[in-house]
Amino acid sequence: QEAIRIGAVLPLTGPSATIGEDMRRGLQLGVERVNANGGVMGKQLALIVEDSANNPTTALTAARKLATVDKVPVVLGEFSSSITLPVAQYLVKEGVVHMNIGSSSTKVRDLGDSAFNLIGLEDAGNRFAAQDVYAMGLRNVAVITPNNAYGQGVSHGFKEEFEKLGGKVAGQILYTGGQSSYRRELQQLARAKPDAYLYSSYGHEAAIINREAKELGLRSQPWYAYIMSMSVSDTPADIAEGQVGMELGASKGELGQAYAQAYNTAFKEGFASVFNGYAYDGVVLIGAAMNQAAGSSAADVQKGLKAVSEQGFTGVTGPIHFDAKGQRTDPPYDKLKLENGKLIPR
Amino acid sequence: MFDFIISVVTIGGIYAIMTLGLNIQAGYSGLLNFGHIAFAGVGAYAVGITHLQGWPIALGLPIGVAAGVLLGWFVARLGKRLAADYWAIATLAVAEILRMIAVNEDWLTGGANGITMIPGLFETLARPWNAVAFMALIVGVVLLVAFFSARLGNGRFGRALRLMREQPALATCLGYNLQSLRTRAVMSSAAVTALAGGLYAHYFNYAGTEFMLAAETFVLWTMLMIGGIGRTAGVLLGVVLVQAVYAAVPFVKDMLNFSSDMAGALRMGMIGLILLVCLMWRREGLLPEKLREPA
Amino acid sequence: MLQFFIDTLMRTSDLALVALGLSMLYGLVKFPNIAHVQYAMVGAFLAYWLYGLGLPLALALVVGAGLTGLITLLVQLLVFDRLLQSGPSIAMIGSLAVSMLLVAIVLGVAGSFPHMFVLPNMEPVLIGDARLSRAQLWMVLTTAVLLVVFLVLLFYTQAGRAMRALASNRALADASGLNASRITNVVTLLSGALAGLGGGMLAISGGAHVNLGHDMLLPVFAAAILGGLGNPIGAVAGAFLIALAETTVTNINFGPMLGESLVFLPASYIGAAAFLILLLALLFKPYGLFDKEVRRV
Amino acid sequence: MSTNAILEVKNLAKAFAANKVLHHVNFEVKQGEIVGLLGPNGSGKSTLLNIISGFVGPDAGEIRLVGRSIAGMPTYRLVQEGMARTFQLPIMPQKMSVLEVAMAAATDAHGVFSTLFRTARDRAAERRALERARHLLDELLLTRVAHLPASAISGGQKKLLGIVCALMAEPRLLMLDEPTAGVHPNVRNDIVQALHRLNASGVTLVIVEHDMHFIRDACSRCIVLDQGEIVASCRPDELASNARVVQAYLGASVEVAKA
Amino acid sequence: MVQVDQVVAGYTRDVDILNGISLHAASQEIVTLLGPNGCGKSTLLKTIAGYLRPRKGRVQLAGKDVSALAVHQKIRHCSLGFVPQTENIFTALTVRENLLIGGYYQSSAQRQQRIEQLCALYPVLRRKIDAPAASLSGGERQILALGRALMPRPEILLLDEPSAGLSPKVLHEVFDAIVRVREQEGVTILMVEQNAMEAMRISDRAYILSLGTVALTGSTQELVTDPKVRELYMGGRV
Ligand SMILES: Nc1ncnc2c1ncn2[C@@H]1O[C@H](COP(=O)(O)OP(=O)(O)OP(=O)(O)O)[C@@H](O)[C@H]1O
Ligand SMILES: Nc1ncnc2c1ncn2[C@@H]1O[C@H](COP(=O)(O)OP(=O)(O)OP(=O)(O)O)[C@@H](O)[C@H]1O
Ligand SMILES: [Mg+2]
Ligand SMILES: [Mg+2]
Repeated sequence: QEAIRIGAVLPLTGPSATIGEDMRRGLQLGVERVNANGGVMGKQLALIVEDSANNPTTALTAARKLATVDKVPVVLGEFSSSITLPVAQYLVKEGVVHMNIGSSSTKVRDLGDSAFNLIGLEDAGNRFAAQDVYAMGLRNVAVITPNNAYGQGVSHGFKEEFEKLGGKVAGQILYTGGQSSYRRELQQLARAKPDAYLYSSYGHEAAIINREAKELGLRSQPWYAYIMSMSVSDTPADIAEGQVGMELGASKGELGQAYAQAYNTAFKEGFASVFNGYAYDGVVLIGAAMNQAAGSSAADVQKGLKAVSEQGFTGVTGPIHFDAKGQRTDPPYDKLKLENGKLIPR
Repeated sequence: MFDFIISVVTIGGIYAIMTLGLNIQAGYSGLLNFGHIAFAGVGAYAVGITHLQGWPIALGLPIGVAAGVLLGWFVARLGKRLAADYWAIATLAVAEILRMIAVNEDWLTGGANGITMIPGLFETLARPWNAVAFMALIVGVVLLVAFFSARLGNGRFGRALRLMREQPALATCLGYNLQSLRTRAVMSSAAVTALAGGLYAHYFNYAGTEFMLAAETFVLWTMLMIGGIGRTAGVLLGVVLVQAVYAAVPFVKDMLNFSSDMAGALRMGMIGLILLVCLMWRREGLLPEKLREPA
Repeated sequence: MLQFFIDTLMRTSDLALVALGLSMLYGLVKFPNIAHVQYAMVGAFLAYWLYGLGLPLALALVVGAGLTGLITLLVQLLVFDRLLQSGPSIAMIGSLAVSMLLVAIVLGVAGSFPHMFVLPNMEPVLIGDARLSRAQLWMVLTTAVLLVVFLVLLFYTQAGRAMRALASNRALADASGLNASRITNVVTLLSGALAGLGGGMLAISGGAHVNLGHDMLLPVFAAAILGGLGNPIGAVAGAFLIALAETTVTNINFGPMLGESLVFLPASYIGAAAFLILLLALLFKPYGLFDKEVRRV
Repeated sequence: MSTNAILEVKNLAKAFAANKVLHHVNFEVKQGEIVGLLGPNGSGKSTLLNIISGFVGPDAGEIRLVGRSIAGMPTYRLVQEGMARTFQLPIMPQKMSVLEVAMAAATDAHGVFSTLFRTARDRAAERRALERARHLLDELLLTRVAHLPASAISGGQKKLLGIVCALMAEPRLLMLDEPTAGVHPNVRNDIVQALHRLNASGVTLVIVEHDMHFIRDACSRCIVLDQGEIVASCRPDELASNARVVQAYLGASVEVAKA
Repeated sequence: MVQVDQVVAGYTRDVDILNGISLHAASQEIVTLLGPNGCGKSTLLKTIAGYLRPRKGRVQLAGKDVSALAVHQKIRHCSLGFVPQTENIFTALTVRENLLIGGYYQSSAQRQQRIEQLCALYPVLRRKIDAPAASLSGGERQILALGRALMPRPEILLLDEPSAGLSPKVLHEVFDAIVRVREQEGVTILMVEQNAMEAMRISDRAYILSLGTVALTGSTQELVTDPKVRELYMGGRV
């Protein structure tokens, strides 16, 4: 009995490999879940993951393979907007369904009919963070983010939203990833004498930033982590202790707890980011959509997704509903803080 | 499968054009350009910016080639007094600086997001035929470039370049203007490579900064060295092989049923291994440069 | 100002050991070994692993460096010796392949998640008004001591002289009775160990992760080139200049000049600054800043 | 100044750091002469050649080629003006055959477009170069090795190949740096013959040499350089009677010069 | 001291440059090799020194078969000195360092003393002692190369065209110094020369090679006085 195949393109090597691997785990758990529940129309669901190597050419070749050789009806992924966008563009042109589980560029919205999006895009995230920071009474904030599509989006967007509220962004730094130290960037920010810092960063880079911020004595001001689980994943707990932050809505509720449990048993460690939850939801949703439409073609998936969303679907990241453009309405965000070495809601 | 093969051939063809371009510098003239991808990047961004600015898209390629040639002129000037290794790093530096400009100046280049929705060529044709037409175009360009680059290498210009490559002092003393030779070699190579970059942008409907990473230049170098530097047939063979490996890796992974958490490691490892085996087995490349017999 | 200086020194020490080894080995084998930065990555993982086994941190670093040296030597004997017979560019591409293999192996064995050293929380040291961590202080000092040792070794001992002779003319070194391959092996071992140590020390603050090598490729090469390839001391000076340029870009306030309070060059151009310095330096000193070689026709 | 001087050197000076290699060097070479440039090791002969051929810049002084000042002119321009030279220590390319190196010495018509489209000009230049290269290689006994990589021929043969290259350019003024060091004595005679034939066809020659036999057979006049200055300018057979030349240069070999 | 028996050797697998060549040099003899360009003289020296392995035949030094030893082993253990024809100095080092490397296995006192001796023998070296070797003129290089090889007081010296590029006076001096070294230190010398006239003046015997074999051999006296030899092999002079 043939399995029904779906595809994913993820950064399994290169600078975003950590998150790529985290997403892959989510997908894997999702497939296991669907199959444990009886699969898709009585068949097993199978997942083909291709490496993008953080390179658009490789990613597009991988997407092409998935679309034209494996003939999968739906492809999930990438993480970097600069790769997700061309890949999704191609997939939509081929009529394959694309499911965004990692990129937050607002351009995701205009990809076309067969493009769906599960996560909150940067404009929503920025608005959420700006309101949260403002509500905490902070008015003069310095921002440090990586110099890529994501970081640029956060930095510019946050400033815009924050200033709309009447706050002031004292300094912005787009740091170049992969350096051995960010002391100099941090010190430049400190010269602006902000009353709080907002940062967003990937695992080990954030670890350096957090450690050095502490060494430089900058932690006497509040630190706000944007996409907190990603930002503190590799930082020793005693260093990040006391930070606050926001998060793309993470796994929550009973469903979420069960999922976190499953993740823990499968991989012997906690989440490395929130993205695995979206990846998991993506797969489960697709399984449901196929069952709903009773077919596994791209058109079926597209139809099924709409239908499932109409009926109301709850994933580990909360209730999922798509608007007419295939975008998740009211994508969830959480407010978190790090206390006693644990990320807890605040 | 058919579609996939067409796309592999097309991408391979684009890389072949760039590698043939690199061969004019590295193979014929012994100029170690580690920033070669910058020429392609300029070509791609020229097409992208033409699109962004709303200029007639047909202007993209010519603008790209012109900009590439200009960059080539500049880079060659830079090499006036630099020895080979040092020039190599200088070119790398130029490429990195250009990439950083592309990342940071989003008013011009779309920033780190890159430029999307660049129109393709032959989009009016029906579904498989537009891809076929594009492939035919690329294959045609590859053949043309290969033919001309072989001519260039075997002819009097190529001979001058090769003498410069091996014994610059002797070449000077025989009356060659090394600076002019170098400039012309780099500019020809830049023109070809920028063209390939422009075609890339049209093909992928996209121009972005990841494409300009130093790693891409190393891919070109790999193709060049595996096949046989300095020899057109060798270069083409190298491109075919490397492209075949790149295209095959996902299938091998599926075939051997590797779990997907090893997919990334496997991809890198396999390419590295194949490259290494090739180099160890045929050290001069598969088709090494021969002594040329003047006809 | 003191902080500025310390920041510069710290970035220097991040790059210096790896660049030193790279440049030293280049002198003998005459090809830029791209895999060299990956040895640093391997060193970082070995140190992490040994530390995890319960070795004291310093010992873990040293043993890790030694093991890295051995691996480097092994690769040199198995791969590069053979590739070098057909010229430096082949060897360079070969080093790219080795680099990919090393990354793939580490990725396969250790995965892509960074491995952070679990260290007791150390209070920063205050030097004047400048702050740095104890680990970093040790790192800077270790680097400095090693540099002095190598300086003496290279320029004031018969062994260092033999090394330079070998670099200059291998066949003639043979004709002077030097055992070229043994000297090369020793140097390879040393340069690998230096890279391993450099990587291990980096990992203390940033963790051991697969991209550690790749991330330092460009700055390390820029440093080695800036100082003149094959000139190990130059490489260190090159690292210092790169660090200086980067620190300047991020930390010089142009505000007072422009009549505003705070105006900085955009930090996103920090890498570009290093490369710009490199370009300028090469334009005026085409063979690196510390080139003393006489070239005549 | 005589009107038929092809090369005039006036007050030339050059120092490497503290080492004053040349100072106040004055001499001229007339059209059609074969001048030997002699001097002890390290007296600056090669440096002088390097300066005249544009590889090294002088510190002071003037150089005129056929009456035109050429100070600061790059080497390739000088070659266009009809000057050619060889190197004392020839190093030859690996991936080019001897014949190809010889052909590369013909520098006309090497443009990108001319090569790309194989114009008539390109083809004609190629034919001419091939004929001439074959002829010259034959003349200097290199035909047997014409198809070997140029780096794989013996030391002496490289020297000869260097001369072939210089001749390919059909120069007006040819400067040879120790053309016969390491060349077999029999071939030396062939070289002398070839140089005389060349001279008869109007080429002026400047030859740096230490072989007194060769000097005597080949040169019409000798200039002797010592401690950065010209210390003698005379016919070869007069050298042995010049005390300064004997003391600085010939030493116990004075007999040879006399013979 | 040096004994070469039926040696066949070459650079590439398919071409033999030496075709079964045999020759010898007795202790403290000066033997000169003559022959046209490209006949294999340098190749022979390189084979004796160990850069090339004989494909057939063997090489003996001081009675020991050393065909299989590597260059550095021969230099060190067989008391051999070798001056190649080209690239015979370390251009990246100074003159003094070149000499120091020559005496790599000596004690530092021995090295100092030997450098003093050599500087006395060749005054150019003293004048240029701290100059970078790359700056030396052709003739100066030749002398430095010789000095480097003489540093460890070798018993057997292989010289490839030691006189190339030397001015007549220095050439005389160098050759005299070679003779003196032989007399004072008892060195056996095998040298390749194109300057047949000068070489014959100081050597005891000579071999004339042709296409990788010995075409003619004899004492210097015999060869120099034979008009046919002079015509064919020495440019009709001497
Ligand atoms: N680039 C340089 N840097 C420093 N010194 C130099 C340089 N070139 C030449 N010299 C010095 O200048 C002097 C003259 O050198 P040159 O090569 O002109 O001598 P030469 O007359 O050709 O000698 P030979 O007959 O031995 O070849 C030498 O002492 C040499 O050391
Ligand atoms: N590195 C090499 N690789 C291949 N062939 C070589 C190499 N060196 C020399 N040969 C070949 O070996 C032959 C003999 O060369 P060798 O150098 O022994 O000549 P030689 O007798 O020393 O001549 P000369 O007097 O000109 O120095 C040459 O004809 C050349 O073709
Ligand atoms: Mg000279
Ligand atoms: Mg020889």
